[in-house]
Amino acid sequence: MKVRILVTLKESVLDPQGQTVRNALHTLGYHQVRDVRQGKVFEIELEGSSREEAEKIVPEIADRVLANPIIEKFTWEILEA
Amino acid sequence: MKVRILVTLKESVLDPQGQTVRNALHTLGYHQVRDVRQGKVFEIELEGSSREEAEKIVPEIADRVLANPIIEKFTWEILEA
Amino acid sequence: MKFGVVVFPGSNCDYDTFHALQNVMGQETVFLWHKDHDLQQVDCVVLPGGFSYGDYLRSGAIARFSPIMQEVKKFAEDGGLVLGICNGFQILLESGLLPGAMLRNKNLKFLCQYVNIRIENDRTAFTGAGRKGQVLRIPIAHFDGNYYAPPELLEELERNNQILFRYCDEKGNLTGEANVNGSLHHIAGIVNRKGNVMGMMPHPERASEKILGSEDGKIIFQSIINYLEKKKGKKSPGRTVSRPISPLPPLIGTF
Amino acid sequence: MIDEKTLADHNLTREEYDLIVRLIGREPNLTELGIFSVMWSEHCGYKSSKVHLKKFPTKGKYVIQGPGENAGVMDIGDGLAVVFKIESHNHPSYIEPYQGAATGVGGILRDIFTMGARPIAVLDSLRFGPLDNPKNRAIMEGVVSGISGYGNSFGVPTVGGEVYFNDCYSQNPLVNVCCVGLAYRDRLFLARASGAGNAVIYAGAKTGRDGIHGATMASAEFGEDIEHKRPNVQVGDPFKEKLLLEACLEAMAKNLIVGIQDMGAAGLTCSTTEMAAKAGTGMEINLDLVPQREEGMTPYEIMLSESQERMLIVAEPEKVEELKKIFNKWDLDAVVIGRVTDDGRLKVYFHGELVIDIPVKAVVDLCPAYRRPARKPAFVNKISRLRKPEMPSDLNQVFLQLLASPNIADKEWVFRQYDHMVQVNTAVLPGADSAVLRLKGLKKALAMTLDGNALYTFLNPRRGGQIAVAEACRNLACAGAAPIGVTNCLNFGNPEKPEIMWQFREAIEGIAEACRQFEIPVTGGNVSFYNETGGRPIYPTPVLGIIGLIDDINKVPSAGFKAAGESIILLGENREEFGGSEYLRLIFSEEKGQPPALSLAKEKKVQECCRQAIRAGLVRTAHDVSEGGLAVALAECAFRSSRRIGFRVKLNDVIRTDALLFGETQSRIILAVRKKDARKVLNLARKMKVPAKVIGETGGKKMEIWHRGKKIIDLKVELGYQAWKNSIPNYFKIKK
Ligand SMILES: Nc1ncnc2c1ncn2[C@@H]1O[C@H](COP(=O)(O)OP(=O)(O)O)[C@@H](O)[C@H]1O
Ligand SMILES: [Mg+2]
Repeated sequence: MKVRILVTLKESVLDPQGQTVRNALHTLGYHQVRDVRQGKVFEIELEGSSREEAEKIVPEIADRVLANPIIEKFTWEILEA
Repeated sequence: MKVRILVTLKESVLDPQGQTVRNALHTLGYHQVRDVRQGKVFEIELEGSSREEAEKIVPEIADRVLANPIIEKFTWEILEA
Repeated sequence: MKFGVVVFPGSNCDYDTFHALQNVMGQETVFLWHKDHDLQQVDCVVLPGGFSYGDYLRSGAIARFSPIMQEVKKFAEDGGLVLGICNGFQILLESGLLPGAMLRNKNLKFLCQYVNIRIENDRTAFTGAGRKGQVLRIPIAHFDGNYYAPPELLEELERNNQILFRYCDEKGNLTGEANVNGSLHHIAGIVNRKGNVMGMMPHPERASEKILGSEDGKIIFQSIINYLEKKKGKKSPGRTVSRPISPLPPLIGTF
Repeated sequence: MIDEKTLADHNLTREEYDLIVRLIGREPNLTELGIFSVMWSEHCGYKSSKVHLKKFPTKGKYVIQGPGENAGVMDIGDGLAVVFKIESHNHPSYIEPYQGAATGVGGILRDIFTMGARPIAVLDSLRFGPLDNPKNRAIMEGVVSGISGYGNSFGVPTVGGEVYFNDCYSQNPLVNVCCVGLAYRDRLFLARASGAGNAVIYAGAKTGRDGIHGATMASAEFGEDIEHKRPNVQVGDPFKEKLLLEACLEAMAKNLIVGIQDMGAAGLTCSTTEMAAKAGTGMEINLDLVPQREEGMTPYEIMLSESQERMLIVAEPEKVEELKKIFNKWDLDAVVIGRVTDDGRLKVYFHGELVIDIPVKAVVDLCPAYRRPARKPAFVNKISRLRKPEMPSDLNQVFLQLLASPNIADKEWVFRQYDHMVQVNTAVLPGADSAVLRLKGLKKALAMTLDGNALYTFLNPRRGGQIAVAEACRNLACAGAAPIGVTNCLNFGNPEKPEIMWQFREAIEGIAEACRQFEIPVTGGNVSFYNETGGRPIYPTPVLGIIGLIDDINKVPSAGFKAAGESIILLGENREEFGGSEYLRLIFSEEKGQPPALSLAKEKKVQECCRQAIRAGLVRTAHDVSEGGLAVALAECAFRSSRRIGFRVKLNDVIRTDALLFGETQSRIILAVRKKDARKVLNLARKMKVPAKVIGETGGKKMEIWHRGKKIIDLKVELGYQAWKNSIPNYFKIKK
C-alpha cells in the first residue's frame, strides 16, 4: 500500500521559505501569486498492510516522526491500496 | 484559487532523506514501512485566476522555479477553485 | 586585474572573498550589487559563498533570477571568467551555466571541515598555477554539496576533462571516506565546456593565509591572475594594497 | 475584572498587582497587565537575582559599557571595541529543539548588532540528558542543527563552546549562546529614545502571534501542562536577520540613528518602555501602523508578540526618509509607528483609541526586587562525604572508558555542523582550549571560551563558581591571552525554593570573588531560573564566557603536540583529589565529594607563567588539565596533533595512582616545548614561584605513563583516539 503524508506549518506559524518563494515569483512577474506555504511530502510504501492498519499507524508515524506537532500539522491519504 | 504542487526527487536519484526516515521508522518498530520518499509541497494561493490561467502558469512556475528538472519532478492539482 | 564579487542578499563570504583577492592577492576588487546591471568592466566575476535568499527553496535557486545574473550570463557567453565558490557554484548550476545539480550531503548534515582535493586538470584558467595530481587542503562548509549528474553527463564531463577537483585523502587517493558529501565521481569542482566558468564547493578564500591554516587556495586565484595577464599581455600591479587593512568589512551594498 | 486566575495566568502575585495599581493610580486593563507581567517576569525584571548580581565587580580599565545595556563593551585599543553577551534559550529548546535553539542564536545576534557591532563569533554551551536515551539524542540533534541552521546562514562563525551530559538535564536541556561582536569605539549605539519629537521606527519582519508570553514561560517551572505552552515557540528567519544586520550597520554608519533596540523577549513592550525609560522620555505609538503578518491581532497580541528579526529605532524626523531607503534597499520594512514624547508615559493607540497609558518608569525600573530566603540544602553535607574508591585493577581500561565518555570525548560531531570559519578570522578552530580570532591587519588577536562545571557547583556552589572562572581564564592562558571581560549565564532551578536560592547566592559570590582576584569585570549576562520539570531541578549551572586579548597572534601555541622529541612540562602540582571527578562519576557512579580545592592566588600565578612563556615564544603546545585529569589532558594533546604523536611521561608524586591519572586537581597546565627551551621555561616558573617540572617527552605511537618506576598506562594512541573520536558519532549512527 502506498500512502502520502503532507506536513505543513500551522497557519499562524511564520513560513520564511514560503515567503521567499512568493517574493521570487513576484520578481519574476507572477503577481497573481498571493501566498505560498511550503511543506514536506512523504510517500510511504507499506508492506502488506490493510486499510485498518494504515489508519492506525500512519497518523501515529506522522505525529511521532514526520511532523513536529508544535508547529506543524499533517494530512494523509492512501494513494494505492 | 488554491493549488498544490508536489515536488519529489526522480526515481533515478537517491533519496537519503527518505532513507533516513525509513531507518528511523524501522528503529521505532514500524517494520511494515518498505520505502519512504521525501519531497516538498507548495500550497499557492492565486488571486483571481481562472482554471485556464492556472493551467498555464502553474506548470511554468513549477518548472522554472519550484523544481530542478535535473533531479526533481512535479505534479500539481487545484485544491479550491 | 580587476575582480568583481557579487553580493546577493544572504551572501556571507562576499567580504571574505574580497579580502582574499584585494588584501592577500593584491588585486583591484569591487563588489557587484545583485540589483545592478553593471559589471564595472571586471576581468573576472566571482560568485561568493553564503546563503543567497536564505537557500530556502534550493541552494542557489533564487539568486539566478537577479538582475546581475543576466549580465553574468552574457559575460560568460562572451568568454569572461566566472568563478563560483560554494553557494556561487550552486547558483551556476541552477542557472545552467554549469551542468548538474547538488543534493543534500550524504550524511544529511552541514559539514564544515578541511578536505583534500586533487587537481585533475591543470590546463585551465583556474588551475594553471597548480599541477595535475597535486593535493590541496581547503575547507568546505555546506549542506548541499553532493554533486549529481545523470550518467551520460558524467561521462561527458570525464571525457572532456571538465572535472577540475576531486575529494581525496591527503595522499591523493580517492577513498570513500574522503568523499565526505557523497558526490558522484568525488566531484568537488567542474568547469564548463568552454573553460571559462568554474564552480567549486571548497572555499579557496578560507585557505589563503598562513595564519588561517592553509594557503593552498591561493593557487586558484593565482591561476586566474596568470591566465588574465597572459591573455591581456600585461602584468598585474601585484601587491598594491595602499589602504590599511580594516578588521571590519566596509559597508557592503553601499555602492 | 482582574481575578485571581488572570493573575495566576500572568505569573503575578496579589502583592505585585497591588503595587501596579498604586504605581499607575488605577486598575490596569488586560493589555497593561500583560505588559507588567512580562516586564516584571523573572526573565526581564530579574526580581529574584538583582540583589545578588550587584556583587559582581563591573569596573575595569577596558570597560566601556558594563551591565545594563544589550551587551557589555570592552575597549581593545586601535579604535576598536568588543561587544559580547550570553543568553539562554533553555525552555524553548526543550519544546522545539530546532527552532528554540535557532531563535536563541537570532536573539543574541541582535543584542550585539543593535549596539553597532558586527557579530564575529558565536559560542554555545549545551547540556543534555545521557545519549543512550533516544529522546535526548533527538533534542541534541535538533538543538545542534538549529544553532547551525541559524548561525551558518547568518554568516557568523560558531567557534567554540561546550557539551556536557548528565541525567539532570534530561527534562531540561540547557542551551546558552554567547555572541562576540566587533565595533568601532566611536560608533557605538545605545537603546535610548532621546529627543522628544523624534520618530519611532519599526524595522524588520512583520508581527505575528509568535511566542506571546515567551518571557513569562522562561520564568515558570514546567509542569504537566507543558502542552498548552507549546504555541509559544517562534520560527526564526536567519536570512532576514542577515539583511537586518546589514541595513542597521549601514544606517548607523551614516549616522541616521539616535537609539536602537532589538525586539527580543516581550517584543514591542520591552523595546518601547526600556528605550524611553533609559532616556527619561516617553513614547507614543499607533499599533495600526505596525506591519502585521496575521489578521485581527489585538493590542495585547501586538504588544507582547515575540516575532523575531525586528528592531525599534529612534531617529530624527528629517533622517527618516534616508533610513527607510536603506532598509528598502535590503528588502526590509521600515515604518514610522510613533514618536518620542517628554511625559514619561507609554501611550499606545489602536483603532483610534488610547489602549495603553502607563508610566514607563513603573514598568522598567520599579519591578520589585526580592531578597528571597536562602537555606543550605540538607543533602550538601551528605554528598560531600566521600569514601575513597577501590583501586581499579586495569587502569588502561579505565583510561579508555574515560576517553569514550561523552563528557570527555571529541565534540567534532557537534562543531563540524557549525560553520566555524566564515569571516576568515578563525585562527584556532574548535578543538582547542579557546578559540582564537585574528583581527585583520593587526598583530593582536582575541581569544574566547565558555566554561562551567555543574557537578562541582552542585557539590559546592561557591567553589564551583570560582572554578568556572579559573578554568575559563586558564583556557585563555593556554592561548597566551589575558582575560579582559566576563559575561555569564546562570542556569538554576526555582528561586522561590530557599535551597535553590542558596546555591544561587553561593555561586554568584564564588564567581564574584574569582573575578575580583583575576581583576576582570563582569559586563553582562543572563539569569535563567525555573530550570525544573516536575519539581526536579537541574544542577546549578553557571556558564562563564570570558574574552581574552593576545598581543601577538604568531605566538599562539597549538592544542596538540607539534613534533616528536619535545619536552612535556607540567605547570602546577598533582594532589590526591577525587571529588566531583568524571572518573568517580563514570566508573563508580558517584557524584560526590568536595570538588578540587582552588587557590585563586596560585591559579593566577600558573596562568601568568603560562602566558609569559608563550609571549617569550617558548611554547609549542599548551593545554590545561580539566575533566578527566592529567591522563586525559595528555591524551588530548596527542589526539589533537595532526600526526597523532604519542608521549612517555614519568611521575613520582606520592599519591594514589588513580588520583594522579584521573583526579581533577586545579591550576595545572601541560606545555610542550623544544628540548632546548625546557630550562628557560623552568627558570621562568621558578622565578614566578610556580611549581613546574619536565614530566616526559613527546613521540612514538603510544601513550605511556609511569608512576614511581612502574608503567601504569600503556596504550596505542590510535586505540585511544578511536574511542575518543567515535564515541559521540556512534550514538547517532543510523542502524540499518
Ligand atoms: N557546543 C560546541 N560548539 C562548538 N565547539 C565546541 C562545542 N563543544 C565543545 N566544543 C569545542 O571542543 C573543544 C573541547 O571542549 P571542552 O572539552 O569543553 O574544552 P575545555 O575543557 O578546554 O573547555 C573546545 O575547543 C570547544 O570549543
Ligand atoms: Mg581546557
